[in-house]
Amino acid sequence: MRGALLPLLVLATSLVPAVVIFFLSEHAWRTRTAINIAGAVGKLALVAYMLDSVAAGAEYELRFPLVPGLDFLLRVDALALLFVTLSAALWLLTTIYAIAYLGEGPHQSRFFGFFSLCVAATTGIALSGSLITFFIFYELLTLSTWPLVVHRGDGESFAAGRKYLAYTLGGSTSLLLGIVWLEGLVGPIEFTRHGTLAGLDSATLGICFLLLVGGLAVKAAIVPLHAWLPAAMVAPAPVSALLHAVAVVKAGAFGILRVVLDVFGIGLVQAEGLGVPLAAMASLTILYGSLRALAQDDIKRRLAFSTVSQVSYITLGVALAGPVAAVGGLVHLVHQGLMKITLFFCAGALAETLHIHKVGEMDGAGRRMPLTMLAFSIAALGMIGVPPVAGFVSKWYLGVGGLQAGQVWVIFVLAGSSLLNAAYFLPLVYRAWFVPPPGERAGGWTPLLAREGHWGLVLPPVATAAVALAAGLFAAVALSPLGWARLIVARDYGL
Amino acid sequence: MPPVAAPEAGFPWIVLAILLPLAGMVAALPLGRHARALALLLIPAGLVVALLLAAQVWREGEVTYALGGWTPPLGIALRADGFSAVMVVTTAVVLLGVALFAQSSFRAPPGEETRAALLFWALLLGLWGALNAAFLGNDLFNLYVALELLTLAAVPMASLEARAETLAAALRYLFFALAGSVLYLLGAVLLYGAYGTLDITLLAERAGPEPVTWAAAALMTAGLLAKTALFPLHLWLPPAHAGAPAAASAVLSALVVKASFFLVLRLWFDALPGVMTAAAGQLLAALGAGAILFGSVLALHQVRMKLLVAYSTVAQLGYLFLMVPLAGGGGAAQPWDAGAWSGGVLHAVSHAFAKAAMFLAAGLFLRAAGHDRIAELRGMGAALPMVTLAFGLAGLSLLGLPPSGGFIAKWLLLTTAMASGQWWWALVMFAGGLLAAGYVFRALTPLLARTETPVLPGRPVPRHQQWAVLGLALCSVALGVAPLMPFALLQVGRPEAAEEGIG
Amino acid sequence: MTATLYGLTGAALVGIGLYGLIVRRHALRRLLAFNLLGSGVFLLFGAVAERAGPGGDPVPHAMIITGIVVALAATALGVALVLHLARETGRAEPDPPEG
Amino acid sequence: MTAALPWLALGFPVALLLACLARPVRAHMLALLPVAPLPALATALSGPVGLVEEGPWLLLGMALALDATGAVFLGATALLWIAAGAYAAAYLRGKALAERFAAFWLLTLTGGLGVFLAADIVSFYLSFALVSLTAYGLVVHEETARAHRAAFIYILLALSGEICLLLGFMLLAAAADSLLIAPAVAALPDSPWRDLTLLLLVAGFGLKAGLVPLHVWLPLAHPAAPTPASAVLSGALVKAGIFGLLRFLPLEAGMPAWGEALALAGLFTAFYGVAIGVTQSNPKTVLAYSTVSQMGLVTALLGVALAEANAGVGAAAALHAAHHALAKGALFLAVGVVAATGRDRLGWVLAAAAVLAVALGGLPLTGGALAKLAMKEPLGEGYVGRLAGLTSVTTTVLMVHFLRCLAATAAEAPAAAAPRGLVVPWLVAALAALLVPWGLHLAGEEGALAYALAPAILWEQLWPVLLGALIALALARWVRLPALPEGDLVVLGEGTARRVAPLLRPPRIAPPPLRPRRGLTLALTRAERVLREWPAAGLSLLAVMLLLGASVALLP
Repeated sequence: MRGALLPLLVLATSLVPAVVIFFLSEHAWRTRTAINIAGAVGKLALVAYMLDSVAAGAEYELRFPLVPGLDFLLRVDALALLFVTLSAALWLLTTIYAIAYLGEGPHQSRFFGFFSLCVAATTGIALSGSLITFFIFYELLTLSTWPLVVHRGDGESFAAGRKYLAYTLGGSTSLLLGIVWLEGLVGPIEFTRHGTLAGLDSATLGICFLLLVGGLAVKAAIVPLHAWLPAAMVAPAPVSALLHAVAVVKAGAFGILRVVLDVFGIGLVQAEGLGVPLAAMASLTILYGSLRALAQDDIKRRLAFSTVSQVSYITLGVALAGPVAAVGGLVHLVHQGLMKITLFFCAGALAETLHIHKVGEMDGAGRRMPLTMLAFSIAALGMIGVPPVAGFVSKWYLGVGGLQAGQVWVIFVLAGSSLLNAAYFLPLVYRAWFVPPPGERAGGWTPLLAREGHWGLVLPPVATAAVALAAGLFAAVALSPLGWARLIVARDYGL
Repeated sequence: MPPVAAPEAGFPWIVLAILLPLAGMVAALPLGRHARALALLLIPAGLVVALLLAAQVWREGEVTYALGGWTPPLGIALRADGFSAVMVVTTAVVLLGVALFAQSSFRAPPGEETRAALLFWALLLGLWGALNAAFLGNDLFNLYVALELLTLAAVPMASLEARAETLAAALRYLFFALAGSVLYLLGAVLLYGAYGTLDITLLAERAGPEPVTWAAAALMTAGLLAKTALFPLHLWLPPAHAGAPAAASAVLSALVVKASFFLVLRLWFDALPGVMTAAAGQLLAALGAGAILFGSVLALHQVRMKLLVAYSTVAQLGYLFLMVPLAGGGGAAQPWDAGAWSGGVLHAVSHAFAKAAMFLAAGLFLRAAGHDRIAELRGMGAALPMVTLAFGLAGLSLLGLPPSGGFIAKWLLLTTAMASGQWWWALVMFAGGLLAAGYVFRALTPLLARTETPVLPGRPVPRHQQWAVLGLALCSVALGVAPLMPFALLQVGRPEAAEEGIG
Repeated sequence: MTATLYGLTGAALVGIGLYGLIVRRHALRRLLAFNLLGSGVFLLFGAVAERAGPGGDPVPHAMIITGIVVALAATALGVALVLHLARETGRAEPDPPEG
Repeated sequence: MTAALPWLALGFPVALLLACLARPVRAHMLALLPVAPLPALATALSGPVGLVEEGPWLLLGMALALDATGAVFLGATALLWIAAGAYAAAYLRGKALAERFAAFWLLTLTGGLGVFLAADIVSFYLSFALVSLTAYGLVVHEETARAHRAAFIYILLALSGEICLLLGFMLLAAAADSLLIAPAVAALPDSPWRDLTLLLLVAGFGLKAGLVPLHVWLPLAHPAAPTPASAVLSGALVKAGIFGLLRFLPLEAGMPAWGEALALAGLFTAFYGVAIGVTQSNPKTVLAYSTVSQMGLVTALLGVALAEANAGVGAAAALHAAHHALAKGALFLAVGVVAATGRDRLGWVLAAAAVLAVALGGLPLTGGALAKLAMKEPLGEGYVGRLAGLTSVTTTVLMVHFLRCLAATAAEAPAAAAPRGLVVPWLVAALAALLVPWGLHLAGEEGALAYALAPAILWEQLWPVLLGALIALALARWVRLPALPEGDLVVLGEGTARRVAPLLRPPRIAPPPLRPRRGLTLALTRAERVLREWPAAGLSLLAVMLLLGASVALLP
């Protein structure tokens, strides 16, 4: 019984705060903060407990029939836990950050309510054990994110919100069509029952794969379905962090992981030749996103296009359909989250504290906000793939995995992407550290002038950057993201 | 012969469900300003009766009751299967919400004019009785009476605010509804002439495919469609529903149109399953598809919120008719039987909750802002957060997105459509969902917009009204979280045609 | 024979009533058309009852009476609405003039 | 204890850097610079250690090792790092941004030492990347326009080099299915991607070592950095490239074609560096070109070894590297010393610099001579060997040119004296440059001393130096050389880039104008108006009825 209760508890730690916060008065700042933090810490504790037991081979399951044959199914397996852990940890930090970022702004109950709901949906996505449960939470995520995207309530936000909805709802339609089609043929699809699709003909499989992955690709921001993501960067920084690192984009990528690994199965994907086109699309996205990022002058837009590029690494990893590459994709799910959230935290802090929004305004930022920019630099270097930051580990596994899967071109995609990443990240780092701030002579640096923002804006990025660094430096530890990804792949491939 | 419930087989809740409201209506008329108190007393009681009836159906299976002990064809029978029970309970719950909402709008403090208040509560009770009669009747003529009673209660309700345009709308409504009733009656006459009975159970045994039944089926269906406002017969609905007071609109849109839909299903699945053809099913579904697309696009371009909601009703009614050709489709891969039928009915139920909530919410915005022009409702979300939330939750169900009753319903319909190879209906449903997203979010967008100065409601909005709206919206969501109970109840006494299909 | 005559008359009334209901703009005319339509149906019902044999079938008779009551109520409601409308607008045409 | 030393060597600088997060430590950051490489020196002195896999939880499973060659590289560079560190402490005292410099210094140091200690590919790559990227901070440090330009070109090429290496390493690891360097290199000749791997590796390492035409960053970056940084860049960091080639070329298996190509490239670089170098006037730039030339020579040596499957070439290369590191480092430091020294005291400084400089050309009895001696045999008697011998002449030419340029940069005040903080580290480095090669040479086979002192050998080494000096003087006297820009070829590249860049900028696409109402909507709105007409509604009712009737009656 406790086994069945745990997934529900994990879900409840963000769902219950969400509901409670909705009904709190706008002025109940202290209560709201307490509930938020308590939920986040509670979730983290539960996740930590489960990490330990799942590593030892335990699996939790909660089944609740909605109508006969349509089960609401939560399952905790290693892959689910990878995502849950990421979202739980980043939720805590993002909450701290958001509390500091929003300060005294209006509509906070609404904001934090949907914020928690968003995380609940993400948790649900991670824990769902069947396609339909996945879809339920996937949609919940779409809807709970919209109010966050339009939180500023101005014309630009609503335009972004409209774009966001148009894309994501279109994507969900495709996804639902795919699910309905498949389930119409073979009945309910659960992630543990492999091989249910084996009897279908190639055309149906191909179309359904296209529908499912095409639908998920919207959230995963695969070109040409990515346009909502850069538009959505008008949202407040914590929301961007959530969109780009924790929830939305990740949900899409995670969905693709599930579809490839657990719905179709690697074997079927390979046999039907579905992996290579997907890998090609992912590669195209990787390069296109980077190229577009290069041309952006707005820091957050640049980061947004960078996400477009980086998230496709995850897709690329699973699409290559080899164990090593899959490890690369899986581990990038975590690594990208850590690094990208750091970047967005920092961008938000820069905007809040120094009113820096454009690349050209970054001059000397490192001298004025050394800790923030240190975190930023670590994350940026990680994105480029510089060891020992986590991004390197992902790239290494993707490259070696691609080679072992016989796809030599992959390493050139990685190389091109790394160069482009460097080309759009390094100028920021360079300006921050090696160009004197406006109004200061070259070569002058008085550290006393440094003025970091509120501690709530500094601690989260520093923490995530430290974790990103540690994830790369201690990658070989069993409980590191890499170790966990290896565990997943070992179990999935029956190695 | 169908088994007739002996009086001692169980308490006749089925009779009480009809008698209670009708008696209430009669009693309300002389009560004047106290009609409200009576209604507020009766409606919760009615909910209890409805639940007891449902429990009876759940425990004992289909409940039939011969009025006065006379069995058909001589007597008149009432029958409650799972479908009826679900609808009766839905009605009671929606009415409870509406009554809670209306108890302050339609009250007549001593010294004030009582006409509107008396009329509203009396009509509400009458409408309720007519609805229950329609859901529980097993005799086509009885059903005709129920339908007429419904019309006679609904039309004045639509014109409670006696403005020129609402009066005109009500008249159009009345004429169209009457035309529909007459067509229905004509069909019933033909059936009686051919088979000598109007009892549904007996008809199902006797009626065969021959010209008389064909004509009767066509007449009755067309008449019922006119009352359901299925595209292209929807002309009367938007002005009538949008012009009525919020509480009235909610009842009209949520429940009244469902009664005639209910009768279509009774006719097709229970009374004449052998007569209907697959082609007719496709025709009905085509009209439904037309309604979905047409209604949604028009809803998308409405300037006023209540009209938007009304056109959304036109669209949502379309989904109900998609189930007709899908029933019996592709059950092999699915672990459930009669998916499309159950899905259609669940859709009717969840739409009832959602639409009631939406109309009430629209009414509150209208009350607070003094108008319901969508673009000018900026900042209302901050002023009425709970109502906005309710509007959003109800919208969830209309979109067919989880977690909501609308999603479960749509899921059942979709899987059947795909499994039976009728993918085109699935595409229509998808398109409808996207369009619904368009109009729901178009309405939500200005509500959530941030304004320079906080918007204050022009007239205060009582808290209990907000709770009533939210409660109804939550019902539609709850149906998506725990649909198992209504789903199982639906299967009691399910017509065979629901599983095997029509034609 | 009477049954057939009833039936034919009823059918004719139904036709006329339908025509009037569809074509006429004035609310009172429509109301009258509806009553014609209703009467036609009742006549048909009478014919059906007649066919059942000598003495006829009592059930249709009961139904016709009920139907007449219902139609009466509907007509009353209609007239009330028309009066109201005429008082508000000075016209008895429910359709918006621009169509 | 010895097993822990390599870890200490790498961990110590990092620990010092972390300690600098504390404000009191940060105040004395510069003083840490000469201390940081001490454990590395101790490691090198304690001699080779086998594979140490004590870090399986680090990176992808980190392993360190130190063989004899590595020990020489490590020891020599550690010495240079110590000397340059002490020099930097004095050089930057009280200057702005010294803390930033120190931080980058420590990071570069860690990477520079790690290259020689890494036993697995990932650690090697990490170290290499650390060197390449953090050296940027040293190059750009002065934030002048020149420094910015040099640093930009440096980082551009360094990143390209990194990418090449990363791809090469991926190919290597994927083919061998091992992350340890030794088995991976052993498996390289059988790899399906052998040539691609070699190409990428040679490009990556060649870039670091300044192999023409990948050398363009070097003459820009080395002079642009503050003097102590120049010393380590040119003395220690380029060795990472050479060491990389030594480690990753399959010298045991041998590859004639690749070896020959590499040897030719190396030789070309050796002469090219000199040819461009003599046209320069900035002493630091001349030294940088000299480095290019010298690294070309070693590359040629490695090429020959690859062609002939001579795995024993490591000792010779190490000896040359040790000498070059210390001598070149000391020469760079000398530039700073000279700049602070007035004409009155210049004599002995120049004399010492002259010995160091000409030692690079192989002046007998110096470390340079021993290095040339060691390389003589592996280079062989072929044309490569003979051409390599000629480099003694050309190097001397360049070095004499350097001394002339150096003399011109003395401080204006005739009595100015370089502070002790600069002079002492410089002298230590210079002394080490003379003594360390002897130590290494004598540690070799018996009779090494006698061999090195044999008159024939001495003469063989002396005449090229004399010839070179004569040519240099002749050049200075009679030939007017053109003044080529620093970084030669890079100017072409920059010009092209300037012209191409605007073309790459994406064109601005104006958003399409919004159409007020789309056709479908308009049509539907009209249709609705028609349907709402009463007669239309009535007719639709009839139509629906008839259609239903027809479909029930006529269709199945």
